Amino acid sequence: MTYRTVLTGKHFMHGDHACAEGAIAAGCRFFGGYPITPSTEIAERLARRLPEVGGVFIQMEDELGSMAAILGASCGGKRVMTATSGPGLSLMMENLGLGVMLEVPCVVVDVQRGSPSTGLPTMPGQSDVMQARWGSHGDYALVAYSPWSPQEMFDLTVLAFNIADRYRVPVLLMTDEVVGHMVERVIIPPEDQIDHWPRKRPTGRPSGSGNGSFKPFSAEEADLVPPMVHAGEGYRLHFTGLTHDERGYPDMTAETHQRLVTRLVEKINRNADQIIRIDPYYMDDAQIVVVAYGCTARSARRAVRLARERGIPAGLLRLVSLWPFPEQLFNQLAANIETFIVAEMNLGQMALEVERVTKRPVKGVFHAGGEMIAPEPILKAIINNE
Amino acid sequence: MTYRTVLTGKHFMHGDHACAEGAIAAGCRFFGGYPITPSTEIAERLARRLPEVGGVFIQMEDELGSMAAILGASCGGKRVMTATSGPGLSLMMENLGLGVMLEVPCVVVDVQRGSPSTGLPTMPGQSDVMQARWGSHGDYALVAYSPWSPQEMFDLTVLAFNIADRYRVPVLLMTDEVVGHMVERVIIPPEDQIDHWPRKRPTGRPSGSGNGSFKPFSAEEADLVPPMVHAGEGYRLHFTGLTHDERGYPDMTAETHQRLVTRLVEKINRNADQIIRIDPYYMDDAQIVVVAYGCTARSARRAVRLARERGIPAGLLRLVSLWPFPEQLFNQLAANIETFIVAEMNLGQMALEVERVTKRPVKGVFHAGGEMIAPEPILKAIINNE
Amino acid sequence: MEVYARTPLDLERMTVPRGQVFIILERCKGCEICIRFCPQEVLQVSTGTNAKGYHYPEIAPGKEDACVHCQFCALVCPEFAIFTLEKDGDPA
Amino acid sequence: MEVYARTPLDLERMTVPRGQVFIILERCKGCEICIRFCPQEVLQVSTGTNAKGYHYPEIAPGKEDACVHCQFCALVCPEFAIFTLEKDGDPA
Amino acid sequence: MRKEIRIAGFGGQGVALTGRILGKALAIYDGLETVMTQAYGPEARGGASSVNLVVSDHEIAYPFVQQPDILAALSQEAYTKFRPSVKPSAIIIIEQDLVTPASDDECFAIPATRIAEELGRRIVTNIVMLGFFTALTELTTRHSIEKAIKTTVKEKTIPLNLQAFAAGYEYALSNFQPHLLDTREDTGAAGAGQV
Amino acid sequence: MRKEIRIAGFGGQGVALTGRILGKALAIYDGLETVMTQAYGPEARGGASSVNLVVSDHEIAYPFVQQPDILAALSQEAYTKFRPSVKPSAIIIIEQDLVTPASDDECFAIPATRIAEELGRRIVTNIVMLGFFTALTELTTRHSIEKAIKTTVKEKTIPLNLQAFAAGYEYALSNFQPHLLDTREDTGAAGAGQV
Amino acid sequence: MASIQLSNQHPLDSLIRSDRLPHIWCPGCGIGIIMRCYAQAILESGISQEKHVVVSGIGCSGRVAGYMNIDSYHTTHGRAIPFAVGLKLAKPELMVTVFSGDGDLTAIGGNHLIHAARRNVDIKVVCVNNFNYGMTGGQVGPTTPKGARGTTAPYGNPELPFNLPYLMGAAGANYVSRWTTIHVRQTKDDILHSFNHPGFTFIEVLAPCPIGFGKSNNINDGLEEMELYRDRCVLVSDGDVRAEELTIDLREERPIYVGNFIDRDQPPYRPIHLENAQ
Amino acid sequence: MASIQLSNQHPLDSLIRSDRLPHIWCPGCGIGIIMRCYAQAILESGISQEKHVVVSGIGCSGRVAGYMNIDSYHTTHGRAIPFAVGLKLAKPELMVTVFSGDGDLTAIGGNHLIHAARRNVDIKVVCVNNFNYGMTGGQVGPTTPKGARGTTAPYGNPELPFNLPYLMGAAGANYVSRWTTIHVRQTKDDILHSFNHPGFTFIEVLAPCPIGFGKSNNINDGLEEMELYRDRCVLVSDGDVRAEELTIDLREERPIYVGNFIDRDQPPYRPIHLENAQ
Ligand SMILES: Cc1ncc(C[n+]2csc(CCOP(=O)(O)OP(=O)(O)O)c2C)c(N)n1
Ligand SMILES: Cc1ncc(C[n+]2csc(CCOP(=O)(O)OP(=O)(O)O)c2C)c(N)n1
Ligand code: SF4
Ligand code: SF4
Ligand code: SF4
Ligand code: SF4
Ligand code: SF4
Ligand code: SF4
Ligand SMILES: [Mg+2]
Ligand SMILES: [Mg+2]
Repeated sequence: MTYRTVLTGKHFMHGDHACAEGAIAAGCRFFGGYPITPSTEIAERLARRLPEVGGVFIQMEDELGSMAAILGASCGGKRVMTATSGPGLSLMMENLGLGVMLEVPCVVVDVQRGSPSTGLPTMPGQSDVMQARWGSHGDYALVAYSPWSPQEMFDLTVLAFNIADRYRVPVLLMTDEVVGHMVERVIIPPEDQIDHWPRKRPTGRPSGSGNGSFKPFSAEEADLVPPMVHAGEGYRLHFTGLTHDERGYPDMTAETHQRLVTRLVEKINRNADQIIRIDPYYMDDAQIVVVAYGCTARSARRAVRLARERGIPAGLLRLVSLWPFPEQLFNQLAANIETFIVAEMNLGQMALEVERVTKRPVKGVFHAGGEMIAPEPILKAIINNE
Repeated sequence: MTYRTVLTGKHFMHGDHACAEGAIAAGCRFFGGYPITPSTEIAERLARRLPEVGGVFIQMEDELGSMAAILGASCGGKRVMTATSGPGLSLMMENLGLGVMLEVPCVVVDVQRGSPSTGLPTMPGQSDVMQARWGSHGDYALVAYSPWSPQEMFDLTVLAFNIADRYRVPVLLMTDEVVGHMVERVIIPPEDQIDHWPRKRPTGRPSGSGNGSFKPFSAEEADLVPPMVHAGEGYRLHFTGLTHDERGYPDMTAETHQRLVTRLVEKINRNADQIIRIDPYYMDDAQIVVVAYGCTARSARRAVRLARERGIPAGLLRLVSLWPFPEQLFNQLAANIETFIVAEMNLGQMALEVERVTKRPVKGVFHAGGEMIAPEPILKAIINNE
Repeated sequence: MEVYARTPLDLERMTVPRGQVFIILERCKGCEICIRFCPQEVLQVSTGTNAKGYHYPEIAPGKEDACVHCQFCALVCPEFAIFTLEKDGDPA
Repeated sequence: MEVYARTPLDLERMTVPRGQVFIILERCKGCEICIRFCPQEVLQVSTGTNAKGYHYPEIAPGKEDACVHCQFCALVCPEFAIFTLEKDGDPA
Repeated sequence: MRKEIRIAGFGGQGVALTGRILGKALAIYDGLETVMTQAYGPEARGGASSVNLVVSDHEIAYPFVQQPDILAALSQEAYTKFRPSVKPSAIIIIEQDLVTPASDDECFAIPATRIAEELGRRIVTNIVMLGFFTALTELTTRHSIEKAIKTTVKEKTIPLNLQAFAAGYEYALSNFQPHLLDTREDTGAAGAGQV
Repeated sequence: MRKEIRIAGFGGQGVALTGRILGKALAIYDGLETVMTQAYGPEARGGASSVNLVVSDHEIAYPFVQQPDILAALSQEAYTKFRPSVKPSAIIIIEQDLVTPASDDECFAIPATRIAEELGRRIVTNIVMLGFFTALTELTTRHSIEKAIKTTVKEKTIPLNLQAFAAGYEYALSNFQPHLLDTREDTGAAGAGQV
Repeated sequence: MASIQLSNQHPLDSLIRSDRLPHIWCPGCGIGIIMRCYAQAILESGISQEKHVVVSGIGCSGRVAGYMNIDSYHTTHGRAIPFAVGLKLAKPELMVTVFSGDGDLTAIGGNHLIHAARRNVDIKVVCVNNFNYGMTGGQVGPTTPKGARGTTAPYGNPELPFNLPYLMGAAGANYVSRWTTIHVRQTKDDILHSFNHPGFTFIEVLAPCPIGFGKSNNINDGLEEMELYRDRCVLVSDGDVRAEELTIDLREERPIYVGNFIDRDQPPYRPIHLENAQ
Repeated sequence: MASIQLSNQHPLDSLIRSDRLPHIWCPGCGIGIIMRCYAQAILESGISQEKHVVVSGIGCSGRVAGYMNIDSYHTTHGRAIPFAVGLKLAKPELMVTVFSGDGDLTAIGGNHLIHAARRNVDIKVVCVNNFNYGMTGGQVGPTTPKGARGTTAPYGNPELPFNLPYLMGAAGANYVSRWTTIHVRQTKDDILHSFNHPGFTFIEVLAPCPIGFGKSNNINDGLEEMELYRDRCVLVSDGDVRAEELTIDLREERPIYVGNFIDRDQPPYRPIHLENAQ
């Protein structure tokens, strides 16, 4: 029996499964994970699928091990993924930072549930979005996307792999229990229509001598991304989580640290245009802008449509990417738009960013989690702020 | 031989040791930790001192265990502490969230070093301050102080214990390698002059029947803090990291979740006035406000003084507490002051908060870490922004 | 080595007490463990169900006095749903 | 059981080779392990120091031809600082 | 058009599979917007099982069922629990031998388990129910469901499942007036999903 | 007044203890602002050891030594490494038998190790040095240092330490002109710590 | 002649939070049986109910903390042991029992488990081994036999399981035994015994998880697994089984050894206190 | 007549990053000796230097990754093993060695250690056991003998240490031995042997840390600890030592048993691949 890699066609598919299929289609061939509701179905699907396509599925002993294992596998040249929820993401934070520091491409899925702590394991939340940005110690930058449907669970997973490889950075897929557990139509394109942006790889042959003659962390000015070398290719690379120079050697000076950390952050900021995805809806002439993402954006979209039906000039700016934050866009919007409403299933997290960047108070439609925010409270907020 | 609990008197003392002595003086009688530079001296001092005063010192197998152990010990009625640095703080995040959710008083010291990842283990940084706020999954609020001298390592440690007990919340002491490793004069007051705010405790006798008849999470409206019951007192309490009602029973509903999480956050916000500490310097008539904390505030103070000598109306707002953020204060300041300069040993973290709250762009004097920011660049920023 | 689990009870007949079986109906989840492991085969599956739809145990016909109050049913019930009390009155 | 560590070398005298000792001076940290564990006591602590101030090993007087190229010094040196090469020419 | 459907029973009745087949027919073969959701978690374990579908010819924002237009109850517990939540105009479908409806409740009943047993496999009760449901509601077509069955169940069980589907379908046609859905007016209050 | 002091040698010479005693004398008994810092970490291990003190009658903002006013070098390596960093006007103190200064370098030398050995314990070399330092610089007083010694070292070693201190102190008095610090003009460029 | 009598109270109700019953566990799940043993042991311990504390991690088994009518802490996944260590050392007069699942204690919590055993901290561990992660839906874990199926091992588990008594012995536990849910008297007696055995004690109890492990491995319900235990368990008397043979394979017709495996008298961990400390 | 000759290159320089020498380790530290054994084993392995990869955690011993002139990963504290597991499974043709310290591998990394052993993943672990955390300044750890001192145990360590060979055997390792820095030939041979022994192998090498453990425990320098090994080590031939006796106490006049303790032939972990997978 031969198995299909890309399940081209129309499916009525579970969000978590769509994520798993997106990974397979994107060429993910290593998954290391630890079960946790509501992400477990991703692992379960991959436990069935990866052996079919010659990939490796390993269930690790915990999330610490999962995160470390995918970094190792990525250094071996595979596209890699893990999936978890809030408590597991908290445990991945140290090695997520290692991934940033070593510039190891990987995709980490967080199917968010009601938090903090064990919270509401089977119910939705969106309250890990600031953790996605700040959860590991130190300054760093990474990329986070937030799908709002099973279709996007597929599409953004593919994108996540491409962005991870393109910029040598961990990419988070910040989804939620609603999207993860919902079944909806998912259209999987033919294999040759699935984007595949390969990792930038060194062009020269390894000299074989090692001893610092090769510089695995020397980046081009254009994109600040150094080509990625894998183990076993003869470069005699050294990767360390210590502050390191272009040779990868530890270099314990404030100057090298400043240079390295700045590059790691700038690498994302400078390429933000390529990374950021937004989905505007009735934004052309919007006077009131609703900002939302993930499952909440579904209700927000409905609310905006209803507002328009009532003649209220509302628009929806759906954040398909969360990080890096689209500062420029909000800057521009703030020039003309007075009212920003942020709807999110937390007590106001991305709202802080909107507030900061637009330099005006935002109205929040917040809920701590457990239940998707319905269209009504958002509509009400729109009406009240007209 | 009898040993002294409070080393009343003048000392020429190491910052980390002053923190340890602050803990002993505050009545800390349980320390569970795992060594990590530059916090290790806190553990080492306590390994010597706690056995002298009848306390428990245990070196755990890792930071996950350390954080869990101090929560357990606090539930046994002890004042408890752990100390770490960035990588360890990342590993504590999940159980820090449990501490918030269970409302277990504890003090967590982060002696910050150059980060991210392993970074610069022996050199200073201040780049975990956003992690302190957002590092664990979900919405929550906690308290963080930032000492700038060995004296404050003592004083703020005492305060941290008092605040932790008063509000049943984990308190972070976000210090840095410079302050932790510096030796300076520390004046330890007589034992009876050391504040001790006891935990709020239930007044009624336990009924002994259990079965939800007692409500360990029922909080007074005034401060939103429920009295703390300890194990072994006959209340038959139940503490769970799941969303729970006032009885402590799991209650998996969005309503209970909203109520609980909102109270946990509001508990800190509503009492912010009691918690926040700032140290103004030349602020009365300042036109240019420098915001800084920890070791960087030392240079900032010098810079402000030099600016004043040149007739520039600069002032320093030293953040002695970092979280909760003094929103109100900055709101007020923003009414009159145009220029805010934030100096911090990271790529701009608290600066984001200042920007958000003051609704104006701030000038940053940032450095990724490894070396304390000197007074000059701050002075330069003041001069340039005059 | 000794096979152990097969002889959980002291079945010597001399001073066998008698037991009355009690059930907390709404706790039962119909797992039938008590029924299968009663050494006296006192219990059987009921035809009726409780509010949750579970078939609880009932006394098998002809076994009304067969319970020896060994308590094994109570010990293996995962639901704290069944127990026995020693009956007053004459031993067998 | 057999005490093992005491006899790391095959010291039979018949075909003993001869060794020339080499040192990479600036790597040496003066731990004296090579000196103490040389079975032939070929080495001694120098009076001079390298740039870092460490006393490196030197050939003890009278031991100029005593090295049997057993390489133990090289094996135990933590610094990759000392090694021997087999000398050409006549065995002892 | 936006319709909310809830199918509920107990574990082992194949409720989830029924939802998947129905959803697939609607989403893939009828080209309608369709969302399926389920209750999760240990508290949802106690033997009960249900699926919820929202189907619409417009995009579906809020994906949850709040006031079903159609309730299919395969157990008494399901009926008792969910009956109160439906729209006044809702179609209530029940398993005749497992559910005793309130005396004043107008329900569409089918002895699906018995019919399945007659076909030799009790396990296809759900598919019998689905046939009944399809004919009765005409929410989707026989053709679409049959395609969905063929692409969902294990290959060798396809004939049995098609048979079961047909049995339920025929039962509806011979006992009831089909095409119910369009003849009913939705008079229910708008829930969150209705805005 | 702000003075920067660096004391450097190799591990085992008691450099850190010297810093602690001196710092304590200044901070506690003289009531001056005093900060001591040290280099940390594995890269700082290679046998070298140093302490840095900043002392001032005003509050000390920037705590690091950048251009020492006083350098005490107890090893050749320390001398070589740190000599270039001092102020032009700086006082350079060396261990006579362990350090060979540059030929044109004006240093204050004491055979501290030999003196310590004469007292019977090489281990108090650092305290001999401290006596020398104290007399020579008059940064602090004999009285303050003696108090600091008494409250810092183990009780039974106090007499020996005081003796060692005295020996170094006397050596300075009989060989050099004391009170050096005030007689020197600080002409160094302002480093970061100087602003 | 007596038919069954209805009651609304159970003799052990004072030990459990009866207001929360029925509990969340599936029909035929073995956790409740072990909890009953624990409740009974508390009752018989002669130690006041006030002094008993239970600490659990996350998992179906971890829910035990929520059902015991004593001071109870339901912590995070894998961290029950260090939490309990802190609690016990802070208040040594408490009798601290950790009651949790195989996944919680030996997968994510494995490090704390071996270190608490090494230190010989005086806590009592009851480990419900149902060969899988029940709570999250039947994934394989470190106790799942090689070849057995689970939702993350649809083609059979490629990993070897831990042999827990052997591992605990090697780590340093003072007392180690294994029972099953059919060994209700022995389990209760052993928990009771562990209360009186200072140091780190570890009692593994094999339990059916019909919804997780059972479903994937052709064990139809709790009852069937109970019968399997009855038929296959062999009691070990001291020393007659090699540690290696303790590995369990529920799918094969091999004996399952139960009994007490380690019984040592190492002094329990004591934090250092100097004499005359204040 | 020959005096010592100066050189600026060492025969093994192609195996190490000689541009980074002298390394950061203290005089008399044993890590360099073990690294030399590893370098030599690579040289003799017949496996191309390109295919050898070393993964380290954090600690003095963890710095080895930075000094080997092969592909090398210096990861986070305690996570070298799972990183190596990922790498090995992603690219099975690599020879992946984890070289790290006792603290890194058995304290914070203990869970990964036992699970990788249980799974029998084909990675080679070399554990430098210097009885303490050297890097952070001589704190006690899970290998510090009871009663020994450290900077976090000024009154003596109140904890019992792990007996690592025993623990590794119980966890499932395929091959386990112990040597010391005096056993340079055996260590090299054993590392070499482990390259050819599929599955999880664990070689513990006792090493002096004069600055950490030595200083606190009256062992004046590396040399003295080396002599202690020479005088006290006893080679174990198969089966003549009870697992319990493997516990090390450097302070007491007890034998230190060295040699090979576990030599099994369990098949190594293989992820599932379906036949005909694309
Ligand atoms: C950090 C973290 N990771 C994963 C989970 C998800 N999770 C909850 S319980 C559990 C497994 C429980 O297994 P076990 O301890 O064997 O308990 P059982 O349910 O089988 O009784 C997992 C993986 C979690 N809650 N937290
Ligand atoms: C998460 C984390 N916790 C703690 C540390 C601090 N730390 C660095 S190395 C080390 C111990 C190393 O001990 P070991 O592995 O035995 O290596 P050695 O230095 O003794 O060779 C510790 C605790 C760290 N870097 N990261
Ligand atoms: S007490 Fe014993 S004999 Fe009586 S019903 Fe229960 S199990 Fe049967
Ligand atoms: S053991 Fe308990 S739950 Fe199971 S059938 Fe008997 S009474 Fe009911
Ligand atoms: S090779 Fe052997 S004999 Fe020669 S110097 Fe080295 S240790 Fe001594
Ligand atoms: S073993 Fe190496 S470092 Fe030590 S003294 Fe000899 S050459 Fe120097
Ligand atoms: S899933 Fe398994 S362990 Fe959990 S309650 Fe159900 S049967 Fe018990
Ligand atoms: S501290 Fe110990 S382990 Fe680290 S380099 Fe020094 S001697 Fe070696
Ligand atoms: Mg389990
Ligand atoms: Mg070590």
